[in-house]
Amino acid sequence: MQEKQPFLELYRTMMLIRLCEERLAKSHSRGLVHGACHTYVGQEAIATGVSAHLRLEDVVFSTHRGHGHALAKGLDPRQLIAELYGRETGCSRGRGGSMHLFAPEVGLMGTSGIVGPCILQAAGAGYSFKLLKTDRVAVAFFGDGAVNNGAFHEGLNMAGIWKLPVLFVCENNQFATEVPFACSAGNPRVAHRGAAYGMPGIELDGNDVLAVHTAAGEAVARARNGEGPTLLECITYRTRPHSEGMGDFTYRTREDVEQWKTRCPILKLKRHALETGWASIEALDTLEREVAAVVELAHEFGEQSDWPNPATATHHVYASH
Amino acid sequence: MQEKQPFLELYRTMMLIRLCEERLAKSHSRGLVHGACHTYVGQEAIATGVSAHLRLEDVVFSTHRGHGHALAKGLDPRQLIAELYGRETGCSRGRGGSMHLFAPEVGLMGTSGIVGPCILQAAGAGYSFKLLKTDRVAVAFFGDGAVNNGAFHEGLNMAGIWKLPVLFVCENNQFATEVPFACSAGNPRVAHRGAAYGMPGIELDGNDVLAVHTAAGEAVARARNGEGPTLLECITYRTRPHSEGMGDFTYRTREDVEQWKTRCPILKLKRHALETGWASIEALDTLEREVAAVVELAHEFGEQSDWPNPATATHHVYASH
Amino acid sequence: MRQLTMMKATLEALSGEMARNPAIFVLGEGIGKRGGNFNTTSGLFDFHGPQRLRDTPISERGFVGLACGAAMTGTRPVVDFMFADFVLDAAGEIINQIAKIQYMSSGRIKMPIVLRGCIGIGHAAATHHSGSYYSLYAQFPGLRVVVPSMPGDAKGLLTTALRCDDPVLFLEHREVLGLKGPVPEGDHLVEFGKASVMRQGSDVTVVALALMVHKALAACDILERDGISVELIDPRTIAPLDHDTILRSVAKTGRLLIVDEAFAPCGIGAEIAALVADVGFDELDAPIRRLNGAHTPTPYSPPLETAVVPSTEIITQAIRDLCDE
Amino acid sequence: MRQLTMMKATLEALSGEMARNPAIFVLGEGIGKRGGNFNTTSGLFDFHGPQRLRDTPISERGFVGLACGAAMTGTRPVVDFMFADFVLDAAGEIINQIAKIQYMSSGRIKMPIVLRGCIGIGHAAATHHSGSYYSLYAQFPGLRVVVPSMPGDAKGLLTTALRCDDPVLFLEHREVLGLKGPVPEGDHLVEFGKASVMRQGSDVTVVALALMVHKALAACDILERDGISVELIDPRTIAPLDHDTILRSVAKTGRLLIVDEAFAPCGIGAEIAALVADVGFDELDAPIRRLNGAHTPTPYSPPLETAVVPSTEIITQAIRDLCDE
Ligand SMILES: Cc1ncc(C[n+]2csc(CCOP(=O)(O)OP(=O)(O)O)c2C)c(N)n1
Ligand SMILES: Cc1ncc(C[n+]2csc(CCOP(=O)(O)OP(=O)(O)O)c2C)c(N)n1
Ligand SMILES: [Mg+2]
Ligand SMILES: [Mg+2]
Repeated sequence: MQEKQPFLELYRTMMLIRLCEERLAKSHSRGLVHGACHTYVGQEAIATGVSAHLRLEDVVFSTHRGHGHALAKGLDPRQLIAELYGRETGCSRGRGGSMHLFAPEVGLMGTSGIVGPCILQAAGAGYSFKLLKTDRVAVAFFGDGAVNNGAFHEGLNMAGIWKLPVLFVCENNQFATEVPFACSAGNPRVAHRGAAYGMPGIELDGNDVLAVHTAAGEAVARARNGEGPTLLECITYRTRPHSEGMGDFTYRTREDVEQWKTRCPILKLKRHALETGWASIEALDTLEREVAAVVELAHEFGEQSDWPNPATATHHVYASH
Repeated sequence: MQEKQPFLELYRTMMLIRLCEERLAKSHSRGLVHGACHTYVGQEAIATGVSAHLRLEDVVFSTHRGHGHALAKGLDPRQLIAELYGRETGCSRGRGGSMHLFAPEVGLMGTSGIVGPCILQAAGAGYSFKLLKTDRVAVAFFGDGAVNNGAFHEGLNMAGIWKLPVLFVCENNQFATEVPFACSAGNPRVAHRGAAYGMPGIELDGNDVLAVHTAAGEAVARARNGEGPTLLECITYRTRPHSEGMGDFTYRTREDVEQWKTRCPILKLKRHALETGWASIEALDTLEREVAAVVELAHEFGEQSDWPNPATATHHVYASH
Repeated sequence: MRQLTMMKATLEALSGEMARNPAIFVLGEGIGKRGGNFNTTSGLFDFHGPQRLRDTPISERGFVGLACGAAMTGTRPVVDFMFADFVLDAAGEIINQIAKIQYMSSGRIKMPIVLRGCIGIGHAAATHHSGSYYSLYAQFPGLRVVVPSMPGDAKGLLTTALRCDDPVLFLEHREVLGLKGPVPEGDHLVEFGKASVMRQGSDVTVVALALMVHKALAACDILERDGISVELIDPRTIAPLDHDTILRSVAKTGRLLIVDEAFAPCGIGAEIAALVADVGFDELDAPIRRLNGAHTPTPYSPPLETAVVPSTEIITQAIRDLCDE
Repeated sequence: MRQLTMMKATLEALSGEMARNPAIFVLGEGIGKRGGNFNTTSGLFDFHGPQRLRDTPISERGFVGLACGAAMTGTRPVVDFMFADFVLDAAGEIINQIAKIQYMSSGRIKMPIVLRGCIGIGHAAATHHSGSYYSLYAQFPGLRVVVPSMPGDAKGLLTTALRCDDPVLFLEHREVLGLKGPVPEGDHLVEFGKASVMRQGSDVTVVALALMVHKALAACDILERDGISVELIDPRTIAPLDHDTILRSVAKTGRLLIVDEAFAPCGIGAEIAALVADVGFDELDAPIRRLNGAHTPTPYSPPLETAVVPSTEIITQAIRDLCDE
């Protein structure tokens, strides 16, 4: 990646995620977002760096903390925000909310309120792609908490033995809700687990979008070439509470959070831009303003959208209606 | 283990298992054993070497291939055989059969027709023993097939992080039914998995009862001392079909089986006895005859025992009757 | 018509559909070269190879979840459980994912997946190889649940399942697998939600499933000699459940007995009773009766095992008793 | 009597029993220092420490299976699921192991384990945080299933559960957790299998569970003004189910409506209907009616969510309709 354009795209995507999340956090406290809302603030580099390599027809499976994955894969922010506001125009037509985002049109095959299944489903998509002899790729994004779950073990093993075209992207933000990963994993080095399943495991700075981008590029290429899956462990940190409205400083300190904020992935890329000169501060500011306008419009779109019709509450339970 | 007596005990236990199994195999083909019957022939050294270190109050959890574990833990062979014959005098009063052997009196906490749960239950027993501040130990015996199951991952991880007094004994007989382990595990070295869960993983010759005995002794001592769990991978081979009456030479060759028969754990200990002189051929023959008589009596006991009373079929569903 | 076992009949359906549709693949333990524990895939490996007949590790949750992802992305997995008991480890994937994704995606993702396995008491298989879980799955929206009793139906229903965009649980009673019956050649489809009237009768309606259909048929023969005319209905699919056929029959007979080997509480028998006690209430001339397997884990020993399953004698007596009400 | 929320009431039960019985420990995510997602263990960590309030990895199957082994060997685990939805991954451990081991061991091993978690629709929690699984568990022999609606009952039932040698599913409706009611001080036990008659009445019997009890109570008030006298029964435990209280009531009123937020097919409503359509048939003056939540995964958006749960208005109307039959 030598040209400016891709760098700017990464910047734009991270900024879009950040501003959407901040908007949603505000809306949550105003009661516009219903149910739980887990933001991706601090982790933007991961979805962004990985998804930059994905084609429209590649697919992504995600978790309760899935807004960033959805946007990075190409979900229109209007559809994201409208979904969280519970509107008919949302990507899941108001049926899903924050934890159940579906947009197969852009390859977002779902986020899930249950920890674990996304790993298995991505393996399944990989199975399809291999059987159908395409070079499509599937990605599972999941937290460190999922690593201790049986789905991780069974899913990675099957992907390993069958050499499925899958990226398993562990976003190790070091906590599952309030439990430190080191307390819940016998060996807290996730990347080392790759070996148990016969696949490469790579540990990265998840706050460095360029590092993520490079590693993901290699993993995607491996997958497309039929060389099988890769496990990426991206070390990161969420700088907002587990979910909006929850307390944050009983299990970690304000200092820790502030310290990690200085390692913000967006700031980091900005610094890189200014140091190496691929973008000016003005260009980045302009871009930020553009994105802010998009998010503001998306918010308005969401707020003005219709509620779903209660008479349709049981539609689509089966394929036949 | 320098004296003769323990060697002879190991020999006796292995012989008891072998002769019981051969008796049961015969009885199965005669219709005296109902349902499926998975014998332990070829793997006797493992249950024997491990259980030699266990006290009556230590506990064992096992699988579909559990006759050997039951006998090694001290189940009266009459109760084993009667159970498989479906009689009231069986260890599970005829409710269980081959795959559901329960004898809490001797610490046999159950064999299971489902692959996996024994691992979790042994971890749970370890949890009890730690909470109750005893130095009791729990053992899970399971096959290579269970290693790819989520229960393995979740159970070993919890035992690792909480330092539970548990032995996880994987009997790697290289096949799950007819599927070679190497085809179903991304990394077929089971012992290496210990590291993922923060526990030692040790690979052994599972046909060498002295090797098993030594390694299990260390693992049991670790567990009793509060130093946590151990994973033992015992490489072995079953020399009878997966279960009685099944074909055996579509997925492996007659030659392979014959070759492994020459590595019979009982023969191996016998050779050791004769080479090092801790027992004479006459002493071993006498012991074998004694054991054969015990098994013959157990068979007669089983055959002559009463059937359970059908009116009791729903007793003990709840604690209150 | 030629007579085939249920095993052969479903193999014919699967084999025909696999030839027709290259997106179908089978996942399960021993379903490759071995051809399935119950010969469910016998001979198919040689035609289609390991990608379409995929032997799995013992990772029930894993391969059910994998099948879910596959069904979402253009293929049509058939998960072969061997015994349905084993798949409780995958209940989360079935109930929380497979059943819900069509809904959550507003119908933009389909879920063409068949989950098949063996159910039922017999062969001294004991409690981990004998459960009947159809009523469990029938509780949840988004799933189709098929419980065939006849080889011909099994072929037709499996074919329908293999062309259906909804997830289908296809549960085959072990003691029925080997029974023979007429099976149409070639393409044969049986619609979901259409019960089969196995015997026409006027005195009492009996609804039975799986192996109980066969035992109830024997009871019908015995009772016929005594002049008791039984209408015997096999729902064949319990989700959807054919309300009309059951209600029409009760309107004629005024009496209803449901015979189900599975547990009574919150079972399909309760559902059918509740349906008739509501919509068919005015037609009833007698209490609605249920006959179920004993409410206990399945015991191993043959005399205990026999004691927990409704027998032809017990069914016969229950029908007589109901006619005397 | 003092008024406590259900959350506080069950905390009192747990805290009292943990003080009394050192073999009790709690397993779950965030139940240690954090005190539980729903404050189910609030404050207990400081007294009892990490061994007795054990924060777990996200290994639902694992820690349920571990609890099974612990219960077999001298301790008394309480598994705190947070949301009951998460525990479908452990269905195999519950149904095939926990429920069966007393039987398989001929009663020589006991299974003193409490499995508790939150159920029910509300708070726009959507489909992975709103299931009601009591009817699923009630199908299987070997399990006790408790569904409290009142804080006082919840305390008494949880205390009973914590002294019971059988495995108990204790399922708490999320929208009831914060409701207040009278709660007896000190030791308080409520026996399993004894329904609570919440209102005495003569025109119609209504059986309701969990949140629906509260909505039905509101309906009773409305109908009372119109001279319709409702007898409202809360079974409190559905396994065992109190047959007598329900049958006695129907004998008096001749009419029965079951109101259950959970899915209708093969649910507890069907079981109660089937019971009454059999044993209570002669007492019935009208069809048995069920009112259930819509048969669909729970939608997120508030207007859709509202549409899938029976409301006081709908309950009121259903009772009126039944009285007009
Ligand atoms: C199977 C399951 N168990 C528990 C939960 C409750 N829960 C929601 S998020 C969460 C923590 C997840 O941690 P991690 O996977 O590290 O993701 P993060 O929130 O840190 O992004 C838990 C326990 C759940 N959603 N699913
Ligand atoms: C969860 C589950 N899935 C499938 C089975 C069917 N099954 C019984 S034994 C067996 C193979 C087990 O292999 P392994 O664990 O290596 O033990 P071994 O038979 O070799 O001793 C299988 C697949 C089962 N009992 N439980
Ligand atoms: Mg995390
Ligand atoms: Mg093996």
